[in-house]
Amino acid sequence: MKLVLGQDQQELRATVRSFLAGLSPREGHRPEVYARLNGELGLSGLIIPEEYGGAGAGLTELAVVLEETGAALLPGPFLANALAAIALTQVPDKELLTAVAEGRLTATVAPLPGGSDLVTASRDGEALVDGRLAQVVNAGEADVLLAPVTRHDGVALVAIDLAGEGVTRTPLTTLDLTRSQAEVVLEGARGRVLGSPPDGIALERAWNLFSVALAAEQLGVMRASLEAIVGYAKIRVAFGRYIGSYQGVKHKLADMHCKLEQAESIVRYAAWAADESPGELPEAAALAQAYVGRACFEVARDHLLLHGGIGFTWEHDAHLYYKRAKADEVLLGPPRTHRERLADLLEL
Amino acid sequence: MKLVLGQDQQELRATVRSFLAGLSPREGHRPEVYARLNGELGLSGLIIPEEYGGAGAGLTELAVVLEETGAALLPGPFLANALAAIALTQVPDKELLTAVAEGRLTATVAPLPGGSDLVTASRDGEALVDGRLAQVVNAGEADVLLAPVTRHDGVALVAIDLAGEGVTRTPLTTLDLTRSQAEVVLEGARGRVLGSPPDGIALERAWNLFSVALAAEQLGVMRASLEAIVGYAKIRVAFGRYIGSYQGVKHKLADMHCKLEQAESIVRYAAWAADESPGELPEAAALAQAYVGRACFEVARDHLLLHGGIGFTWEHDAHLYYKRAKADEVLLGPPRTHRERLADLLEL
Amino acid sequence: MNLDEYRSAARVWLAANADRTDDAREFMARLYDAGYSGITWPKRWGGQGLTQAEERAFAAEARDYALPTYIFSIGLGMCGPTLLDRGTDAQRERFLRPLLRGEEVWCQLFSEPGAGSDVASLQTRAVRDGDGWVVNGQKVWTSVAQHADWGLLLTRTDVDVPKHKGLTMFVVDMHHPGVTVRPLKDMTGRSHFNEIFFDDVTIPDKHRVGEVNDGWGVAVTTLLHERLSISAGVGMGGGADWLARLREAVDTGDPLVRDQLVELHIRSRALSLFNQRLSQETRAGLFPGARGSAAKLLLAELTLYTADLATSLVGPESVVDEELSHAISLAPAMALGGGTNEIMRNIIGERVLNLPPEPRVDKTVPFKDLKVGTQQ
Amino acid sequence: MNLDEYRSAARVWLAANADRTDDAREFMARLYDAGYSGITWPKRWGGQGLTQAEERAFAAEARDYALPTYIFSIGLGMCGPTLLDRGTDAQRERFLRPLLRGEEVWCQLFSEPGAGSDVASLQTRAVRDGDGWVVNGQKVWTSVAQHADWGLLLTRTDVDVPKHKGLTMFVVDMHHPGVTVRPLKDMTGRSHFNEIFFDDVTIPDKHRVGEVNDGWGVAVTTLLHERLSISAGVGMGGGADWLARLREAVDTGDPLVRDQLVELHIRSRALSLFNQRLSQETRAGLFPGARGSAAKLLLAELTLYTADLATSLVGPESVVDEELSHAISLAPAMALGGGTNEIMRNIIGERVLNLPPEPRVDKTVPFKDLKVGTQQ
Repeated sequence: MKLVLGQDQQELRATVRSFLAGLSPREGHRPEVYARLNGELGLSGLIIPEEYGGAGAGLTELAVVLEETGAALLPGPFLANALAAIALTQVPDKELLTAVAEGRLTATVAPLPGGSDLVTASRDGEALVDGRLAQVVNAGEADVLLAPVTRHDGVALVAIDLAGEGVTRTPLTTLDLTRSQAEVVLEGARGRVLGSPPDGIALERAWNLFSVALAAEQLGVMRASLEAIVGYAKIRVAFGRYIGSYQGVKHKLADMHCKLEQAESIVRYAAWAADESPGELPEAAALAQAYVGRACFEVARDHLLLHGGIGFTWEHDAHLYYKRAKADEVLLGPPRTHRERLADLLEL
Repeated sequence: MKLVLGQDQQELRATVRSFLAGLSPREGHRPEVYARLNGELGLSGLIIPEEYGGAGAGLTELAVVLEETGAALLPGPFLANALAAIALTQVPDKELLTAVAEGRLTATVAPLPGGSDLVTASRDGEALVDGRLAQVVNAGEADVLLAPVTRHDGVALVAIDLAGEGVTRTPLTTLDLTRSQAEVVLEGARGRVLGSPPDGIALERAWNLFSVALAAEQLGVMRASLEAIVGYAKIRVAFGRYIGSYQGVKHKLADMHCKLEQAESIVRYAAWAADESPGELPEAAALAQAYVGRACFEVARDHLLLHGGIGFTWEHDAHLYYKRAKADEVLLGPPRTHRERLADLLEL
Repeated sequence: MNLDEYRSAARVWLAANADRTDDAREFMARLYDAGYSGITWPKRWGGQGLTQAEERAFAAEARDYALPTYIFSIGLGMCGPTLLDRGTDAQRERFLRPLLRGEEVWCQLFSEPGAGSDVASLQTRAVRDGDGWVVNGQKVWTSVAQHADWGLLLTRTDVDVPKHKGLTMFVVDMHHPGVTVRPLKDMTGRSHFNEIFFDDVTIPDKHRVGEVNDGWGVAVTTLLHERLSISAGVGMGGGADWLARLREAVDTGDPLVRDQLVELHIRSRALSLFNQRLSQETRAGLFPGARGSAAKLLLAELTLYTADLATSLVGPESVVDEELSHAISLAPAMALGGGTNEIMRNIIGERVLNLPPEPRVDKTVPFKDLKVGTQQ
Repeated sequence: MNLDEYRSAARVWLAANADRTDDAREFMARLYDAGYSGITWPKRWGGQGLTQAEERAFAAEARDYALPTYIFSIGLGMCGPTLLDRGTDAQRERFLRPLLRGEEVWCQLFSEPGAGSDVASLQTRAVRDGDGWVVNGQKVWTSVAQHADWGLLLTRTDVDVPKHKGLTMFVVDMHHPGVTVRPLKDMTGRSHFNEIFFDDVTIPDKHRVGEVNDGWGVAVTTLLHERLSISAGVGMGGGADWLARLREAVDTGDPLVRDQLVELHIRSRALSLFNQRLSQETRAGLFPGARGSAAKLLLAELTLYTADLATSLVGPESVVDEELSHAISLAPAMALGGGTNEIMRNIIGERVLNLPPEPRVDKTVPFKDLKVGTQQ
């Protein structure tokens, strides 16, 4: 088991961190930023196998990157596109993988196991899909949607051109101001069946990898929140003393640090399991969402509260982290579902 | 609804408090103390109707007294005898009520709804009882045991002479050093059936009243724990300052105070419901155990921890409160059972 | 008229008048004419000269109505009482009756970006200029400032003495051209408060409240009244409402969901019974004092807990549900406004449990040498 | 011999020797003869002169055995290293080899009833008397004192200077007639520690460790070694064991019980993975430093949580179950020993997060004028 980053991973982190340093989460999706992220840094192809033009890296590297994009609250479809790349890697599709790796195309995903009422009557690779997806992350910005669709032989992953006919995207007002969602209604929308359905096992593995990827982003949100409030506690004065000198603040920050240490350990472990120990992945993935999702929200909440009144203002970034933490906590379902999955895996 | 003590109740509290002030929880059961408690103060007959020689007071008054005996960790069968008086009042039995009211006889109870495997074949008032009770509070010190017994027409409350034939009492080593328990094995033990069985409704009401009575004791344990540690925080110095001046201690004590305020409010409410609003009693009783049981343990635990090393020593009383709080928390069943009962009552 | 008669009369009046208008000023004028404005204030200044008993009786009757008196709440709850306690007769004569009649709206100007929990470290300066004063600085977290005619303004008038000893209180004309009111957008995306900028605002000395450099003493009076208004408002905790809403929205057949709803019920009942006990004590003449801070702290925690629980139970849909999104965004407000949770715990620790205070580094240093606000 | 060979040799030796005896002194002698005592200590003083790598390799192999070396752990982990760092050559010559060979047992004498978290406020006095010193006072929380031949003793030698500046460290003969060792019964009903009383105990000056009044500097060395020993021992958290035991004892068909067990699993996995990460970092040469305090704090909380959960799940039977009753009685130990949770949070806040310290009132006042211990 490997819980410590290697030299290459640390360099990757430094590169991404320095690239993101100048960006503000308030700027919305900036395609030119993504062009450089995908081009210079090659991040859209990070985990795509080399045969499809990617870098062939693992979840460990993706986790390093998502921790940084999470810490920066990078707006736009970065996570969605990464999840799509994960899904595509499970049911390899050369055309789409190559396009995503080269940054020519941005994809997003609908929730995989269940959660979708999409149906198709077709039996071959092409499919006309009907149904409604109430919430799809970054559907407004993505080119292609990957969604599980029910057909005669079970659930298949289908790629749907979001700009195509029969697709209606309606932007939603979301809590998280840095990540958009849209309703997607499909009425005979043209799609392409990926892999060799039924692909229950591949989709199950994809779901577990989503859990790890999201936990990595949450780790970044936690870390940035804690760093922000620790920094503030060193410069903000009340009653003639820096607020960080009061145990009321200091001890809470210490507890937040403890959560961060444990969250990082779990994320490193889950990413290692994804790359090196597939048998441990399901339990590690459920653990990651069960622990890190909650810890991230608690840290982001307390970081906002400890800022005092200024943390409640629109202009301060604290609420962006708080809202992202809540949105992330429920992104893959109500938190109890991860705990239930873990209980099942432990055969409790 | 009445949540504030009246003049008489405050006087009762002051009397009991001053009586208990000189006692130590380490002295074990002292019959001469009980003789005065039951004689001068008339506490054994407090809630027994006047027609049986009692004072005819309500749960509100009993709660005031139990809060004080809890705060003092009074050893011996005080709570057990009070619960027995509650049970006897539900299925009135002149002989026993009069004897308890006069302090001539000490009774205890076995858990009422279910929990007992006792059986009898008899159909009239006299019964020969067989079975085993794994844990009976103060069975070693009591004269009579009240226990639910299964017979042809359902469950009946039976009074068994603990000194009689066919009764074997084996003392148990208990966590709570101030309240004994014993195993009771009955082999053809002679008992007397009380009330007019089946008495499901009366026993259900008794159980609810037990919950309120126990919560009152827990309130006393909480209050005494908090007072002890607040007092210590004002005289103990670390790094040149009283420890109560540190927010790490002060803020925890403030949170403990908040729990105490809420616990007292709930106990007053539940006692009022017992006396004045029987329809609200079941929910109030479940609420009392669900909230106060947990709060009491948390406060007793934190009071011990905040004492530092001295709180870990045998000589200091902190562990007596901590252990009583834990024993009380599980006395009427695992804590989740109170929450489940509450959920049922709320029709959730 | 005994209390029951008073209550009956109030009930009748409210039934006939409470829903007749949305216009706040018009309604206040009618309230004043009917004798329900300033119930406990002295008759000399436009009040009714009655007791707390009548005031509570009227409030109890009014609870069923949404009276449009919000914009006057700061004036009636804090500024007016401060003038009653510490103003000059000329000030009382000038200001109190128009306030009671709904002719003039007041706001309170204490907090600053660098002085929140620690209000006394404020930096807005008032400098003597002939017979008057000139004010420069910035205030924040000011309710109803956009409607206000007058503000109760706490300023620094001496930086060479410790922070509490160099403050002076004024009444400021909110229509002065040097006063700029800017809505402050909060994390819900709405503007419940304002920022106020003072740019060479002049104030005549007759509008000074209390002695020069005794502003902290005056402010303590105001803050005491503020605390009373807040603890009177506490008790409306939303726990019970959310329980009702959630039991419809989620699957109570799931035992874990059911247990979470029980927990919400337990916490909200615990607090509401505590609030009811405090009310009963108050009615019995036992003033809760700092114990009210426990109710405020618990409400702040319950509010955060409830919004968090509701969104967690509902899951992904909660982030696109307007009501739930607003609830989770608003949830921190109670923990930050009217004293943070940390300040509440200090108050409970020091004033209820009588624990020793922290060593204070800021009570003796001249203000100009003291660290304040945000700095390296 | 490379590390793998070293490890193999250790494995072979342990397999042959580890279970051969319960006698601690005899076993230590054999350990010494085999070259596994004082692995990193200099050869000159009886050690093996090897590196941390060998020591960790041996410890890893030894983990599977219950070696009877407990009574030497204070000497080997704290007292010996302190003499290595700060003792005189004569002291090293006299004391280290007998310690490594298991001929002499050591204890550490710092804490007092009035000086726990704040060790430097201790009151045991050492007064000069000719060429030696006379000691009076009381120590507490002393492990293995009943077996000890020598103690590392921190005393006050000057009350006219601030508390950290008037301390001196000695080696005291535990067989001196003025030394009384009394077992301290703790809340579990057992005696894991002792109280030690000093009644005119004489110590020759050659047994002074470090300079007069530089005892705090020496103690810091000792405490650093203590912290290393504790964090090395952390990681054995009982969460996983309890999960296995509880899943047999309770009804996992009840969804609420099941969810509680999942929570226990989550917490115990979170901590054990954190501990493993710290170990990997250490092996990679990244010394965790004060971050180890987070692991200690989390273990203290997990221990309390686990015992509480187990008793709550089992219900009434837990109070007459010996194992559960002992667990709930022992649970506070980890939160109190080796630094309370509050001290851990201070360390994390100040040394990991670099937050500013509290204002200190006790660093400049002469000890005799300082409040210490318990007083009105």
